[in-house]
Amino acid sequence: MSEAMQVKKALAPASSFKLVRTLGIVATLSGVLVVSVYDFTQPFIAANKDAMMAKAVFEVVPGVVIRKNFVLTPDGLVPDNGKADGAKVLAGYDAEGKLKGIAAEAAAPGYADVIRLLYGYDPECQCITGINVLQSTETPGLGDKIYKDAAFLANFEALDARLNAKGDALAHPIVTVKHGTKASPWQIDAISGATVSSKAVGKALNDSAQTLLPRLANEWEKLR
Amino acid sequence: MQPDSAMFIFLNALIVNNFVLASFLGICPFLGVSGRLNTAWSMGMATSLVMIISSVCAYFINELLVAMDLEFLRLICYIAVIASTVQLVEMAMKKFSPALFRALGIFLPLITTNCAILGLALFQTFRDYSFTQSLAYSLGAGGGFTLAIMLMAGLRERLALANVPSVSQGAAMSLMLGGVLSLAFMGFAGLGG
Amino acid sequence: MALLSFLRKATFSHGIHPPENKDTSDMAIKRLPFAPRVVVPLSQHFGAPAVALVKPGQEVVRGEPIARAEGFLSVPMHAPVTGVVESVGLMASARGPKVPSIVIKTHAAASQRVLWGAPRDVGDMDAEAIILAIQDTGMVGLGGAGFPTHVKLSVPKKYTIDTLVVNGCECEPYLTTDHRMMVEYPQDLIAGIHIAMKAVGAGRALIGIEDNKPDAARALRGCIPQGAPIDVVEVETKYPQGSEKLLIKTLLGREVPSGGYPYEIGVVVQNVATLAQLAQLLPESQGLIERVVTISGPGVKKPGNYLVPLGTPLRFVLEQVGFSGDASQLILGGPMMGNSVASLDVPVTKTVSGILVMSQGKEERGAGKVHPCIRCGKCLEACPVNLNPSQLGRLAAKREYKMMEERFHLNDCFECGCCSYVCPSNIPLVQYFRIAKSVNRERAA
Amino acid sequence: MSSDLNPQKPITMDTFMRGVWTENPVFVMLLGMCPVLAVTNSVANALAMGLATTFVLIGSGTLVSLLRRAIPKEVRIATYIVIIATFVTIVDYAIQAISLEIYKSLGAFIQLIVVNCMILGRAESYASRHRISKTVVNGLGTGVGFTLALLCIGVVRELLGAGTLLGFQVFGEGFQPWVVMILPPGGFFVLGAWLLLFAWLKERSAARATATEGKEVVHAA
Amino acid sequence: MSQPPLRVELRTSPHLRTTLTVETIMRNVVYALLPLCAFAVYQFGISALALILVVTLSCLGTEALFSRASGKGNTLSDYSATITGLLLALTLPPGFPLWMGAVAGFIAIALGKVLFGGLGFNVFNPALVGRAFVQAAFPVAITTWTPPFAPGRFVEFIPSTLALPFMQPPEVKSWIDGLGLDGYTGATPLALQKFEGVTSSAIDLFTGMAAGSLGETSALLILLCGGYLAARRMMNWRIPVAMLGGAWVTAALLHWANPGHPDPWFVLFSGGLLFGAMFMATDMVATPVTPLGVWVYGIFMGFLTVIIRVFGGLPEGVMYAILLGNAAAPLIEHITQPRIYGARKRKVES
Ligand SMILES: Cc1cc2nc3c(=O)[nH]c(=O)nc-3n(C[C@H](O)[C@H](O)[C@H](O)COP(=O)(O)O)c2cc1C
Ligand SMILES: Cc1cc2nc3c(=O)[nH]c(=O)nc-3n(C[C@H](O)[C@H](O)[C@H](O)COP(=O)(O)O)c2cc1C
Ligand SMILES: Cc1cc2nc3c(=O)[nH]c(=O)nc-3n(C[C@H](O)[C@H](O)[C@H](O)COP(=O)(O)O)c2cc1C
Ligand SMILES: Cc1cc2nc3c(=O)[nH]c(=O)nc-3n(C[C@H](O)[C@H](O)[C@H](O)CO)c2cc1C
Ligand code: SF4
Ligand code: SF4
Ligand code: SF4
Ligand code: SF4
Ligand code: FES
Repeated sequence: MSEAMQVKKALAPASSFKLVRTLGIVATLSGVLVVSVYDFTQPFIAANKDAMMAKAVFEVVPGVVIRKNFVLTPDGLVPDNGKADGAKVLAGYDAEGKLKGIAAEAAAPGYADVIRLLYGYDPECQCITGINVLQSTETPGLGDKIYKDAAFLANFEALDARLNAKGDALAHPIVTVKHGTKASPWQIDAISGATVSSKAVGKALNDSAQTLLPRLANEWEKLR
Repeated sequence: MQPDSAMFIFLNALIVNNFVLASFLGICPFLGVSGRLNTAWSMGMATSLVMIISSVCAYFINELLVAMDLEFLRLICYIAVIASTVQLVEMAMKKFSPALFRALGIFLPLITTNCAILGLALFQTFRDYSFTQSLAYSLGAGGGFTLAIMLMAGLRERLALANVPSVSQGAAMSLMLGGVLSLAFMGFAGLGG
Repeated sequence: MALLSFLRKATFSHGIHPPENKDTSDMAIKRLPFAPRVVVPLSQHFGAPAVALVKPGQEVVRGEPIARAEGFLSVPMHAPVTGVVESVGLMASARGPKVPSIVIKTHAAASQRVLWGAPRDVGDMDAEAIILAIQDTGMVGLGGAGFPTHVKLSVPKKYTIDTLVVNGCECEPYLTTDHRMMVEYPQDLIAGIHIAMKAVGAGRALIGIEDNKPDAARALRGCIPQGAPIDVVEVETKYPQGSEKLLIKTLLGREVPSGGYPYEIGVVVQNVATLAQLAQLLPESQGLIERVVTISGPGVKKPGNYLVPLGTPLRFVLEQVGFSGDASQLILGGPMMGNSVASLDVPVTKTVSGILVMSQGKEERGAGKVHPCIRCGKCLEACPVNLNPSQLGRLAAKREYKMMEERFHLNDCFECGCCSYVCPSNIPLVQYFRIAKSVNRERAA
Repeated sequence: MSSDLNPQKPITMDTFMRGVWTENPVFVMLLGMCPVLAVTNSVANALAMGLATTFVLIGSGTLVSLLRRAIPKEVRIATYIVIIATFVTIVDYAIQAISLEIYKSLGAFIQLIVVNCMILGRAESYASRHRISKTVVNGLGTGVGFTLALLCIGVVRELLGAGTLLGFQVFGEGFQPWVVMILPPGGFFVLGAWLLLFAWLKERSAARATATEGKEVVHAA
Repeated sequence: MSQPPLRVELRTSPHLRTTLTVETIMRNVVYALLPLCAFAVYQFGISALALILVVTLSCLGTEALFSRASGKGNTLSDYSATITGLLLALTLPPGFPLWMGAVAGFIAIALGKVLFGGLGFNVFNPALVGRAFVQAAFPVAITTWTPPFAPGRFVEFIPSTLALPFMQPPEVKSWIDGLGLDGYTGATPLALQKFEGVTSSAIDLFTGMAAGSLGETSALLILLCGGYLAARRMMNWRIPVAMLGGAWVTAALLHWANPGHPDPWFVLFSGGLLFGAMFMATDMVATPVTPLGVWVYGIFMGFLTVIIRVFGGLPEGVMYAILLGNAAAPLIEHITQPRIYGARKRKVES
């Protein structure tokens, strides 16, 4: 509350006692209102957020029941306590607590604006298991096929993301290829007419996987 | 370009998703103060200035509020701090650079509480921009606003001498111009991707 | 560009090339008979009107002063014919409203030799005396606005003149009076140049002639005495080459400062006809009583260059040369700068260089529909002073006269009409500008 | 000045209709243009935005009206802004609690209600001078006017741009959507088109009026 | 005084004017466009013919409607609406549904021209306003290309052409496959280059043997028709020269810095650059009038075209470059006012 008071003082330089008192009353009133609404809504909001996340993660890592949040700091993977800095990694487990896979965010500029997506990765098969577009303003009818077109989404059911022998990069970079020319499991078949958006998805995945997966290589035990 | 690079953020706010024409912030001054080129220029400059100031302010207030777990006061603090900072800048300007004050001064109070400024602060918070990113964003937004309002003012000065039908004079015309400008800026889609 | 300029004729930038129609250029100057009655307006040139010296009923002889100058910026008038003053009062004029004029009834039988004046030796006179003497001749510029010649030759003390520019361009279509003057009276012109050089203290003279008049250039070159500091320069045939500002640019590369006069950059400009006339009148102490006029146009039966006594009414002139009835327009002067008149009672004055009778042709500005400006930019490419007539025109249409003056240099427009000529939208640009200027002048007053 | 500004006057239909029609904040006053253009790409967004704004209008109006005698002149605007910001924050949390989907599609524009000049304008020129009941009715009118305007724009944009209304297919399968309508230019065009329509109607009725007047004069003569 | 015996008119000077009038200019632009239309019909068949007719009639109809409503009388006779229609049609893909063409024509005239006061007052190129609108409204249809010289083109419509009003056009992919044209991929040379790195043969680009919008395919024909207009001084040659020069230099610099970027000659002859520079950037109504401004304007548009093509999400940027050029025209004009004759060095104190 204290900042709010100071701020209001700054707004009214001619601060006689009455001015300060009125402002104080109003500020207190607002504060009380805001805080009570905040307290009241917080559980609902948290539940909403959780449900949304659960749905998103379930889509990219099928079979997830329990989720845990981690952060990949320079010193390694640590549980997310809200303070650590680094890339967020969501680990998903089935009901028995067995690791089903992880989910992470990726982004790249698409046709209209940045496309943000969540993708799942399964350490067992060393492949990407699904994507969920979190944010996109791609053109309806063209670019929006990256989350509406079933054929395109099928690319990500088991997209090869193996590490190379040295373990410092993907064995095969993930690339988007022209529609109808997909030949290898690490390639993404572009949507005809929305090559730009398709390529953005490929780029986002490749950028994220190339940096994240090598660093996770030694961390899987912590997740299990 | 990486989507979180400062350059990308700058270009995005400047042209690709122009702050005014695609993000719809600062529409009121864009429509209202775009009648003459020189006022539009002053408005653009003043807005850019206030944007940079408020972007910096908002960044630090947010850090402070997050640290103190007072995020629910964010909106109230943003608007209050931005308003008072601009007031201070105005006073300082009056004292140290009367010429600049004469050029921009009358616009400052008008700007303080418009949505371009608060929108900038809120968007940079929503997108978790770092300090550099915020700065790049505010520069892009200020530039984008100035660009849009200058183009608009140029067109409107030309149209002031045209035989515009009475029905389409005024706000309707400005909106249509804004629409065509917005169409034209769609050409920048995907730039830097 | 710099390389090419060796190959090109000396010229200024922009301007236009209207069809020349100079069919009368080979026709020698002929004298027109005297009209039964002549009308001499007291104000027929730039400056204060003259004051009448005669009363109705008074006999005058050809060449006699009939009105005196009123102050320095004014010139006297001389009787163009021998006859009797019929009246002194308001008469129709080319400018529209009626103006005070002296009407003289010609003595049909009287000899029309000039009986006034006495010879004198111009070579003995100093600059000041020359200028006073010129005022007495009643000379005004025969090339353009009719500015009193003696005023133009009295350069303020603080400026020194290095060059006298002699304007023999005659860039207006149809007109050939200057051309004929140069071909027929080259000696007089050279003499006139010497007088003017002396009056202004110029060390040299440049005669600018458009390259469509090689015979005139040849004639003049043949007359220039060995070693005299006088040069003939052939310049590109292009309208408005003859405008003094542009001729100076062409010949000397100098620009008359905006709102200023040529003397500020050491130049005085005189028209060839003015100087030739001067050389004829000054040694005899005579006054200006007649001038050469090109009478031409599709509506004229006997086009030609005629020596016409001042004050001769148009009706008489046209009767003499014959004209067809379907004339649509009568122009005094050239088609680009001249005025159109509606009354045949208007007299020929000192500034009338041509009388054109036009019939409806497709070249004429006329019924053509006026469109809004399509911003083709042709007017900007035509304007010799680099104005933006397109913008000026738009402003004029919205009556933004002040803005025209303050931001778009309206007052630098010298009304050459190039912009109106080229405009595909048929917008009367220069006409707008005249209105704008006069409104501004009124508001300022 | 019109009678309604007299604080003593009772509540009339005009108190309400003024904001809805004659002083419609969008079509007549052209206030708060940013949300009007930004969130009208679907009817649902337009409706949510309209309701949120109405709530803030009424809430802040009530509080301002309540405190109108206590607030000193000098800190008037600052107080109003704090009050408005409070209600905006409340709405913001409420929407998050109701539906994150809507919250995401409205983005920062909910919070930007703070700077909507319409709300500050109402607080300053109406709420601070009238009793609560009148303020509420007037605020409701203005809010309804704003919401209706948003809906006018939103319906056209969603109908043409996606062939749907509130997400339900209207035109059937083969309909070709006009994507431009839900893109940013569409916002400008649709609002511009409404203004053109109103201007044209006004001009036509004015022309009719003078035409009939002219006739009457003829008859009289 | 007696009355003058003649009926003469009183006018102020100048009493002469050129024979080059707005009507003459516009009529000749139509003449210059007809060969392009004819070639488009030869290349794409009756679908092209139908599209050209529908778009042009839509423009003329809209113009007539509004000029009647605003009491301006007949404004069709200045041919400018015809030009708008023809140019708009020539920038559309051959299989563009006719009803969308009609929408484009209406928007071009209504939003692009009438709104601002008609001929001479539009601030954007009307044809491009129409095209930009339909491009944003129907992005799929406007990026669906069909091959030139399809066997039955003079007897059969492209299926998408005849889509019912307000209905989605049918897929043309199966139709194209059915034509049995070897190696046709449904992409324009520009898209092939941008998305697949395949550069088309220069000779095909030059003579028009490639896919693309109706009017843009034959560089040769465009140069001839544009050259005719330039030679008759009905078009300002500086604009295409500046625009093409600006594009070439920008592309050459980029190509030099990174040979992965397209070759400048390819840039020049592919897509709508040549067509746009010749016929659309030169729409004088929306260009700066100042002589220096014209150069700045052209170079600016050429630069933008290449930047959009190379770095943007779209294979083609000419239309947007010209619209942005139009938008910037007043500003360009503002900073390029000519220096007047005799301008004094320092401000005179007055
Ligand atoms: C108005 C408009 C919107 C477009 N939107 C998208 C889009 O959202 N995503 C995309 O990948 N391509 C979009 N495109 C098409 C691209 O610019 C490009 O032509 C296409 O990606 C090429 O793909 P293709 O080679 O598979 O045909 C759009 C085109 C237009 C004209
Ligand atoms: C108000 C006015 C004052 C002038 N004063 C002088 C002057 O003092 N000296 C001079 O040489 N010319 C003077 N001029 C003459 C002009 O420089 C110019 O020669 C004259 O207007 C004829 O121009 P034109 O025949 O090109 O139209 C003056 C002209 C005007 C209109
Ligand atoms: C557009 C324009 C064209 C002119 N053309 C000629 C010309 O061809 N010949 C000429 O002697 N004077 C021409 N003048 C007038 C000159 O500017 C200048 O006034 C004249 O040469 C001065 O000589 P004067 O005082 O002896 O007449 C023109 C003036 C204007 C404004
Ligand atoms: C060289 C030239 C190019 C033109 N280009 C266009 C054009 O691209 N689009 C258009 O609508 N009109 C064009 N016009 C016609 C005319 O200028 C246009 O209808 C006006 O813009 C309408 O005010 C052109 C005219 C000329 C002379
Ligand atoms: S009067 Fe006319 S024709 Fe004669 S010189 Fe001057 S401008 Fe040329
Ligand atoms: S009349 Fe004036 S504006 Fe027109 S061309 Fe001549 S000087 Fe320029
Ligand atoms: S010549 Fe006429 S149409 Fe062309 S720009 Fe000038 S005023 Fe406009
Ligand atoms: S006199 Fe001049 S300004 Fe007046 S209407 Fe005619 S052309 Fe226009
Ligand atoms: S609502 Fe007014 S500037 Fe955005």
